[in-house]
Amino acid sequence: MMTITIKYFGVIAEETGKDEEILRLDVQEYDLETLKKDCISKYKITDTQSIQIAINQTIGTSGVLKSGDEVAFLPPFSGG
Amino acid sequence: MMTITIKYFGVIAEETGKDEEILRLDVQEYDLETLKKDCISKYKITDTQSIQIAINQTIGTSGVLKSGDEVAFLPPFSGG
Amino acid sequence: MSDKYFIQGPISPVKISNSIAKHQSKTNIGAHSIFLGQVRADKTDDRTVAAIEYTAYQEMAVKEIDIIREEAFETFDLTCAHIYHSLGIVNTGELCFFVFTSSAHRQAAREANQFLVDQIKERVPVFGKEIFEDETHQWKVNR
Amino acid sequence: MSDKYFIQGPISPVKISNSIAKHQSKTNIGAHSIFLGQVRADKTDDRTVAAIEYTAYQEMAVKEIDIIREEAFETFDLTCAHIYHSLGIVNTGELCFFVFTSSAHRQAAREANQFLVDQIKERVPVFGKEIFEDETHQWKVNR
Repeated sequence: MMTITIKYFGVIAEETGKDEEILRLDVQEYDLETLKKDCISKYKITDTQSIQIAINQTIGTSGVLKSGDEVAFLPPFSGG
Repeated sequence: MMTITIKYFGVIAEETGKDEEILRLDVQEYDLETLKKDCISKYKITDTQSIQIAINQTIGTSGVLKSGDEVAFLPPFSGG
Repeated sequence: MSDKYFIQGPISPVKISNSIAKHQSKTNIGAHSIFLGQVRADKTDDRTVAAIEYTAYQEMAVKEIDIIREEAFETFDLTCAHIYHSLGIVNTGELCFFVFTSSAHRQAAREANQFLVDQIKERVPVFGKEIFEDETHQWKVNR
Repeated sequence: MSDKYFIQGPISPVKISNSIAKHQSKTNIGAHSIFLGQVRADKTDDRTVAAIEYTAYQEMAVKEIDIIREEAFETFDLTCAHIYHSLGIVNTGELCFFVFTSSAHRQAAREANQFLVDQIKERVPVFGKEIFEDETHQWKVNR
């Protein structure tokens, strides 16, 4: 049993209709690419090119997720 | 009869002991170089290399002075 | 601690003068550089921006600003660096971003300020929603 | 009018926040850049600076700042530019120089601010007398 917290921000949160969800998965392995594909198709996220994904608040990590990980879907930053 | 106002600033005013003086000269012609030489020797101004002289609030003009001119002796600027 | 760089709503001019006043006891400082971001009433087609609503991935944003701030102290001869960004609604004409750097000399204060502003805009997960006067909106993109 | 850029004594933080607040109705502004000069307690041999006393050739200084300000507006896409310099005694830790530029975008505000600060330091006849704690003094030289 694997628990993954997913956070959505900005235009992506608007498209998913939620800021956060917790996935409870009865799988042995779940990698980031699969999670990303699943979410994009489930929520029909439009701007897939510009999405950055952070695992546990760090961008650019990839590979196999472990239970307890926090995954964030981030649209382009526009602070300042 | 020629009237020239001379203003002194910063370390130069300290050396001359005055901020301003008015020269009344009974001469036909008085040029800036002569005025400068006269003041430097009269007041024993030490740092002659770094002096800038403004005529009527403009630096870099030279030549013959006319009655009513305002001449300023300026040490290095140190605002800010 | 996740709100150490974030303020709810606009940044008030009084907060800025208070920050400046706090540095008057630091007599090794010769120069302060301040950057302020203000919300513009930009027009898109016939709609005019009335406000920006800011959200952030705060836990990550705070970590990233911490790192950027450390990089600034390593790179520039800084005495102080303070950073504040608004969350929530900031109306046009109000301030949303305040970066304040201090050093013995002006070049370090200036360059560090530019570094912080540019890096924060690029690397920190903050999201601006431009709300138009007609209550429609669009998501801001930094250029 | 010869005192339009000059203030007797230190520049107060409240003057700065008042200046900032005045710009909140200008909704074409997106970025403010502020430079503040603060008097440092520099040491020379065993003497420590307690204050700087500023004097200026005011008629010329005002003309020259007018010219520098015009050059800035010609060169950069500026909305506003405000300049204040202290005259008389400014104690260590107090502010003596305030340059405030505003633009739609940060680069113009920043570059114009740097231009104004650097040109004013170089071209405007202001003279600082560093007064030490023991009441001796020396004339400041900009580096």
